[in-house]
Amino acid sequence: MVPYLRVDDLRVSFTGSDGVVRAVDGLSFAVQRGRTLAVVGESGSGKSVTALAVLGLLDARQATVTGRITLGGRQLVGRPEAEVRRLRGRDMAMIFQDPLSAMHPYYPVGRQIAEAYRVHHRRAGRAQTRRHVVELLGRVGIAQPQRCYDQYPHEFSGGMRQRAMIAMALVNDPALLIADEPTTALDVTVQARILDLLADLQVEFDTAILLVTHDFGVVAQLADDVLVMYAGRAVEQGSAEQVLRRPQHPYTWGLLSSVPSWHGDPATDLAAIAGSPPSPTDVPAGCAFHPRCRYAAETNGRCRVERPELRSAGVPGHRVACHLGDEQRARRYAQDGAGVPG
Amino acid sequence: MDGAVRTGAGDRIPTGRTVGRSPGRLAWMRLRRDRTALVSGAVLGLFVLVALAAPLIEAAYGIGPHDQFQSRLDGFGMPLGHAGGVSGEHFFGLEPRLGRDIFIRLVYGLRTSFFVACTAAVLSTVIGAVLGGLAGYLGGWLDAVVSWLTDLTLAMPFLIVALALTPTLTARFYGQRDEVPPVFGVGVLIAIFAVFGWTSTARLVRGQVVALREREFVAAARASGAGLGHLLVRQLLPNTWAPILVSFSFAVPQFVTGEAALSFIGVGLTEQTPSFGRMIYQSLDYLQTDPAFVLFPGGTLVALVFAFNLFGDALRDALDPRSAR
Amino acid sequence: ANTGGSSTVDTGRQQTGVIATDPKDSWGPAPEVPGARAGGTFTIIRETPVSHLDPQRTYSFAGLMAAPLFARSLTTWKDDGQGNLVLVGDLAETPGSNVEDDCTVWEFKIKDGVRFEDGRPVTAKEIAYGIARSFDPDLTGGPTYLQEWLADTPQYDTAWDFGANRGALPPGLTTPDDRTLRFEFARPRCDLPFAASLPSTAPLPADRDTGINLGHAPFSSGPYKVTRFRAGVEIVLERNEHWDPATDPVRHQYPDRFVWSFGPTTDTAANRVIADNGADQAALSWDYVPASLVSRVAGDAALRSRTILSPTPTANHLVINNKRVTDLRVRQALNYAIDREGLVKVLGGPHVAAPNTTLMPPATIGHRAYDAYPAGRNGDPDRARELLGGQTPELVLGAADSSVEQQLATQLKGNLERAGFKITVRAIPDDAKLDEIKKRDNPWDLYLSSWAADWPSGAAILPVLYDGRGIRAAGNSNESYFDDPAISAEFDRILALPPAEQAPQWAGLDERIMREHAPVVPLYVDVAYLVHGSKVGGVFVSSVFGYPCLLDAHVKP
Amino acid sequence: MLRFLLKRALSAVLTLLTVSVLTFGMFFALPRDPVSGMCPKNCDPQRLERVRQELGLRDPLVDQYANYLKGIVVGRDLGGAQGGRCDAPCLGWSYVNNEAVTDTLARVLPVTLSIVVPAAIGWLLLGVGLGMLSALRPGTWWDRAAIGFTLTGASVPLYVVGAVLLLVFVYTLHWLPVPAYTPLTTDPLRWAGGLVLAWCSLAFLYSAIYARLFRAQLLETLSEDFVRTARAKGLSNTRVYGKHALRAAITPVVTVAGVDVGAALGGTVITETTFGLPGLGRAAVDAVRAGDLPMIMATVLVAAVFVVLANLLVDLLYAAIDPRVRLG
Amino acid sequence: MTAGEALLRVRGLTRHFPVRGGLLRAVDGLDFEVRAGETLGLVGESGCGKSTTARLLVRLLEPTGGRIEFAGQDISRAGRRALRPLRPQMQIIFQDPYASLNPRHTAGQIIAMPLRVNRITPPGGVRARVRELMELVGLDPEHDNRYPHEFSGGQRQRVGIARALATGPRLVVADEPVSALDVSIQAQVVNLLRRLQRELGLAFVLISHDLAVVRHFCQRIAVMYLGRIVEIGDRDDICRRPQHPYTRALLSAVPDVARRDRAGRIRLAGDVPSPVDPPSGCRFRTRCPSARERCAVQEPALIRRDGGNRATACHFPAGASA
Ligand SMILES: Nc1ncnc2c1ncn2[C@@H]1O[C@H](COP(=O)(O)OP(=O)(O)OP(=O)(O)O)[C@@H](O)[C@H]1O
Ligand SMILES: Nc1ncnc2c1ncn2[C@@H]1O[C@H](COP(=O)(O)OP(=O)(O)OP(=O)(O)O)[C@@H](O)[C@H]1O
Ligand SMILES: [Mg+2]
Ligand SMILES: [Mg+2]
Repeated sequence: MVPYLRVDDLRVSFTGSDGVVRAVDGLSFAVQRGRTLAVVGESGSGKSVTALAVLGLLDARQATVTGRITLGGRQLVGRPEAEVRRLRGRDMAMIFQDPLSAMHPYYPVGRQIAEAYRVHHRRAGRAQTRRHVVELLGRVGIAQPQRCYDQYPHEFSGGMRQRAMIAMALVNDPALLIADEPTTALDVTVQARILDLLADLQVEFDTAILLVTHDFGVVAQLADDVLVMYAGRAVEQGSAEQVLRRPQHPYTWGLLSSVPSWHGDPATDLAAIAGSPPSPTDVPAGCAFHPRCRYAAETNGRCRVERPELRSAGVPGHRVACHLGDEQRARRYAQDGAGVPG
Repeated sequence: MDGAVRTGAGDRIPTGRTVGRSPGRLAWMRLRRDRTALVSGAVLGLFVLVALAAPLIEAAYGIGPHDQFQSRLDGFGMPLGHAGGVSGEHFFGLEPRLGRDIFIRLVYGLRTSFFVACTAAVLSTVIGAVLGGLAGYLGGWLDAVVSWLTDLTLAMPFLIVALALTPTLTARFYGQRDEVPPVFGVGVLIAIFAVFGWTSTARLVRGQVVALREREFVAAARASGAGLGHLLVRQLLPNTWAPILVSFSFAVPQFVTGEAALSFIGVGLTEQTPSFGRMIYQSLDYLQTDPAFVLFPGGTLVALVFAFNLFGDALRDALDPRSAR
Repeated sequence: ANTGGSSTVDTGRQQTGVIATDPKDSWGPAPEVPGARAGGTFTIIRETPVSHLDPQRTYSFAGLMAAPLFARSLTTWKDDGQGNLVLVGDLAETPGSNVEDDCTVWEFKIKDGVRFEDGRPVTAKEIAYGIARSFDPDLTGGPTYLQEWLADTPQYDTAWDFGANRGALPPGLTTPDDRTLRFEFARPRCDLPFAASLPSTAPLPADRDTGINLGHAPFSSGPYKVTRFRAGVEIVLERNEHWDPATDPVRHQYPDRFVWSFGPTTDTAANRVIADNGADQAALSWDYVPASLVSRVAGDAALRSRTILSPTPTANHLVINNKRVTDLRVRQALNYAIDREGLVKVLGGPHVAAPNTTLMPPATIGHRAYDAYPAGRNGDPDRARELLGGQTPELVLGAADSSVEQQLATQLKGNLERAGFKITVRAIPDDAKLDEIKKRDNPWDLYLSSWAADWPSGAAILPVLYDGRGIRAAGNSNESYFDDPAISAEFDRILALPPAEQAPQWAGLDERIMREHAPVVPLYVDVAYLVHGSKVGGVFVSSVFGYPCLLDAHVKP
Repeated sequence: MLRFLLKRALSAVLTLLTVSVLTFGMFFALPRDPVSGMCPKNCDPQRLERVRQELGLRDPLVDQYANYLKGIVVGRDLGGAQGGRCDAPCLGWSYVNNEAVTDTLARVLPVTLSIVVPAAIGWLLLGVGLGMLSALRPGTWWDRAAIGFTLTGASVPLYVVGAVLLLVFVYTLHWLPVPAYTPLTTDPLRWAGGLVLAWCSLAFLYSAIYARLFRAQLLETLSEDFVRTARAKGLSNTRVYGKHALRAAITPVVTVAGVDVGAALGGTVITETTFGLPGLGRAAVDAVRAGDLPMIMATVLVAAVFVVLANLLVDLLYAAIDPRVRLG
Repeated sequence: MTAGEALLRVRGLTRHFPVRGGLLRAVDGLDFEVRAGETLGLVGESGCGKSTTARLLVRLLEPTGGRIEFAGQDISRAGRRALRPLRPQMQIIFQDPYASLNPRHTAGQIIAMPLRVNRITPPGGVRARVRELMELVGLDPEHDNRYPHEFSGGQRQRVGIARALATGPRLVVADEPVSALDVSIQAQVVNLLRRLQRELGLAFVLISHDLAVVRHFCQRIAVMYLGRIVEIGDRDDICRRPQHPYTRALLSAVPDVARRDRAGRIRLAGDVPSPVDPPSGCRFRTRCPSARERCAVQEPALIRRDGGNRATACHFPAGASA
């Protein structure tokens, strides 16, 4: 099956006063309709930039985008802004992280959603649009949608806002939905409901979802496939099952074991990754993770000079960018990856 | 707990003793890299230097600000020669009628104007910062009072108060016969500017402090038992330097033109004190008959204010790199 | 480049003035103005509004020059703008008859055929009522000569209460019949014919007295009547059909209307008139050309035919406070120290001011030029220093805080310090200055002041300014606080002479005061320099007041 | 909403009262005497004193002030020398202009209004337009030109701008008539012709400030998340800028504009002086010069009323623009 | 003071904020204790009053009602002066590692601040103490003259922790100390806190919305809902055998890597009601799957049911032994 979204060798760099930031550095992935790809990684690893690059929302004056982004067969990079614009909202839509700041404070929520609808349905009448939006608001679980239509974002609770945000993204039944940390701002109980909603809607609309998050809990619940990013590059890629149960990259192990597990022993310390993520302007040479990697020493310095490419991790569909050999990794994982649920 | 525990995650940055770069130093470095800032700063420096060195310049130039050269005026009191009497002896020519040398008067005028504007800017900024800071931090009735005072100050017509106050104060302090030292007129001007100029700084600082007040480092200091003084001076003040500096840098040119504006309606300094404002005000009448007389003081004023504004902009950019002009 | 080749201006012409003896002089019609034609709108642009047109309250120059258009007075000046003045009867058939020849009783015969704007005749009653009305304390602002002379006290309004005596006449004023008006004074008042030329003798029927509101709608007896009064903006005067030229020795009725337009600054007004566009072609800028523009206007040959240059009777002095500066030699030194040429430059040149060394301005009847302390054109600091004999008098010069006066003060300070004085310039609020220096105990040694007489006679100048017997706590015209019994006695002597004989006597006394006492430093007289549109004709500068006279004004085709 | 209005109105009245008290006090401390202007020559001190008493200038200050306030609310009698009965709102009698102060105001206010209102429209449009132009193309030639313009505008004082405009357009090129005020109703063309320079110089100055302000504001808004959302919806640039960004960025401009217009309506002294237009500002200055207390009080109060009203209006507008500030 | 004795005792703690619509009951009658050396976790949804409680405990806020006893002393009404000697004994750590450090002060100045304002001179001097503290929290002491912007997020949080430890407090209130940090850093900081608690014997009140973190760190856990505690007890009781329906819902909603199915989850209907106008009776009843009539009428008290350490405020607690 042809993936709906295909990204090949995406590179995004910003030129700022402190030098060049390679926010995304050679990223490739694909998402099919009806499936969810989760992009995981720590803050600054390039997740949001990837999402924005797909939508073509990066400011051309600041960001340089190269590579190929193919959406439903159309290559987007380099395409005229006007054409990309027509795809936005209809073929691909986005749910933003912070719904309060992502909505215009001065316009009623309903009108903002209606506006998104009418860009792509020029002939839709006012009343019809309203009916459509109200119905959608109800569908995403907003009680009293008629009343909420005319309320302002600041009058909504966090959960309602995020739901309205989702409604705005879904108003044109997009084929691709990009969700950038859709639940980080929310409480656990609300988060759970939003995730359910997303899953249900995906089934209904056969949407391809690109889910950006740093929370493995969320990944576990929603994702079919997972892409782990570190410093602008993919370090591991595979199905959710593969990545979560048998992670191959030391960074993924670290991430997984850093999360305090519900089943872990509270008496033991968490297995934290030492050090902190690299500064975006000063990414280490070789494997970007090597200064924090416990096993970097085992490759005779190769990690320090050579950048590992993404390659198959033995299992089909599961790929990893690490210089450690398969057995080496297996051994280490058996030794130290104990904290990882499995 | 004598240093026994020292593990923790090893995210130490393996360097020797480093020198912290304070936000102030960073701003300074940014400023030094900014070409506009350098140029405008240099121009300002030159102006300041000229103002400070006025007596030296007078000695070198050989002409004082009160010397008259009426023999070089025609029957109408207009300067003879080209462009308002510009010559090797009189760089910028002569004033019509009284026949004083424009250049040296400009030099001294610069001195007066600078002094007035800078002192007034310092005062108004201090008043504004103190009132704004207190209102912002303490809130409540004090905030209400300060904001009402702001409204009141804005509602009081500045020019009219200035016009009314100057003679009253003169009579109060010097009776009717005593020599009124130029300092007095300067003082009154400064007072007027300070009393009317503080509102924008106060607003700015208040806004800043209100935002900072909610920041957790303030709460941390309070939780440690810090008093009002510590909070205002040690915690909040260092974080309001940027807006204070910027508003200061914009207040100075505003007062320079303000002094001129006051002269324009006849308040301000007396003929005795060479001042920019008075010169410009008097020169404007000669727009048709002696444009050079308008050009020199006017041009200098515009250059000065322009440099100040440029510098202020650069300063703001440096202090807040996020702001786009 | 400015090479300084400026024109020299002759402003020192001689004033000749007489009181008409031939009754025919007092009758009309006034001689036709050459080239004049009827029709058109004549505009006068002025910055400060004329706030009212009530003849009994009128005292401003603009008001005094506007009044003759709609208000006739007992007497008036026949003026050619060249210094030839004749005082003639206006409402009266003659400029008054000195019944007892001692100036205590005066009679005026009122002309037949003079009418108000509604056609009713003007009689002695209406004139008397007008004078009575000027006793009303609510009607502030006008001249007070007649009131004070009739009541024989400066507190005339307590002596005779107009409000309580409506319908009656003040003491000493009677109308023996409809055509006769009779003044009886306790003391000789030889200047009455002159005083009667002020508009306070304008007639008003009692039933037309609207009190303070008359100022916006005066009741006309002249060739024009006020048809529109928009306070502060505009005054429109249009022809009065009931005016009979045959009764009027000085007035004409050329333009269809006069429009006073207020608001534009002096600069704006001058520039508008110079630009000479549309309605401004028939416009006169009332105020003198501002000093900063003089060189441009005077330098423009094309404007020559549209400017009027004339000396005025306003004399400016550096007044010495004689109560403080008691040393005659110091006062004389002050006189020597002044650089009058520099001063004129500061003022804007000969089109603005003409140097003067006499107490009375040259425009006074019988004036004689002299210079008691000849110091050349630029002053004689050495002579002054010599007189001071090595001392350094420290004097305070009080100057209004207006721009011009501050500059003058700066100039004078320079002059005087050059001659060995130490001068402190103190600024006095502009509007308060006049009152302050009129206070007997004012704190300054020197101040600038000017005097414009209400009629060009020495009697209206010297006794008013230099008689020390009348010095009071405040409100003094004798601003030098000069007080010398011998001089005062001379005043009494000359004042009792018949008006026609006084002129040379005043001129002699002028010089004597200067030489013996030097109570002031005469500086300069104002020069009127006016500019008007290309269609303006017949305007000249009044020899009495120094402002444009409108009686011959007309709009050229 | 009503409570807010009441509270604001109360504070506004308090401000106005304080302004009037301060002005009153200040001008009585002046070494000036309004009465002396009433008899120019040979004035007798006793008569002056009588006039002062008649005018109430010898009453205790508090009584005079109370009387003044009473005049505003219900009118009062001023005596014969001051035109008799003076109906509410009575602001007294101007000794200098010889008319009721309200009449003077009625004359000078239209002038100031004629200067300020069109100028304000001009400076707002120009300022917002320029600011938008440069914010939408940051770093380009347009932007640099606009920044240069705004800096110049902020650096050249009004009296210099005015003088130069006069010299060029009136005295040298003769393209425009010498500035003068003609009522709009009399002749709209002459009205505009006589004021156009005043408008231009005011607009030049203020639009500089506004362009600066608006540019910064718009740039900040453009980096806001909701603008990105709008673009993600597929909206055209016109709509994104024209609707979403503009509305959010205009709010602070409204605040500043309100205060500026309010202050300007109180008298544009410098403009009026430069162009010789007889507006409120000049009337105020003249009144102070002449020590004409009733006129001073009136001009100060009128100016204060404008400022206070403008502040109030801005608050209301703010609430209208920003639903988050709906006042409770 | 022996372990087991309450270091902090809170009774009926209330804090109301006057807001436009009326009174906002941010904290509305809390009762709990923290013993010396013990850690209490406070969990609950956003807006339930956790931060307000934290600020009340260190008296950054004045309580509207109720009592706070610290080391046996009532501090709920104490003024600045009365609090002075106690301030060094209780400290607070904040969520936002950047906002909680003054950007114009160096790390050294920040850490020394509590010493300075309390005029404490530790043996060896302030500087030595600062270095010691920096080592303690795992910072390079050489970095004491760096500014906050020169540190990474985790390091900044360590500076904040070092500041809190400067005066040697007995109680540290930590308001979401790790929720702003990256996953990998979060673990480092949690480990650090655990170690400090262990080694210094501090009592902690840890506020978090992340139950997993709380479970990992705290011996006792209190669950808040709309300004009240709905359940409080030992960690294992709460995590394994939650009785209050809200606690149960909360636990079931915790996303867990190991649990991929969404089946056994309790879905709560609707949103948290406004604290300005809380529901009558049991505050949770509007969203409670097992609410009955009584819940709307009578407010359930926080009571111990099974004699253990756990108390629940519910009329119909699940699995409680009768
Ligand atoms: N407009 C920009 N200019 C310069 N650098 C940028 C810009 N936008 C993003 N970056 C940089 O690109 C890198 C990747 O940023 P991105 O927002 O994609 O991170 P992220 O993975 O989404 O992190 P988070 O979890 O914090 O959202 C960061 O280092 C960031 O500083
Ligand atoms: N100063 C204040 N004025 C008015 N209301 C306030 C104030 N501080 C807090 N509140 C309100 O009190 C309630 C509890 O706030 P609090 O910050 O304690 O919640 P929280 O549990 O810490 O939430 P979060 O998890 O979002 O930090 C909230 O509804 C909040 O809006
Ligand atoms: Mg992101
Ligand atoms: Mg909180």
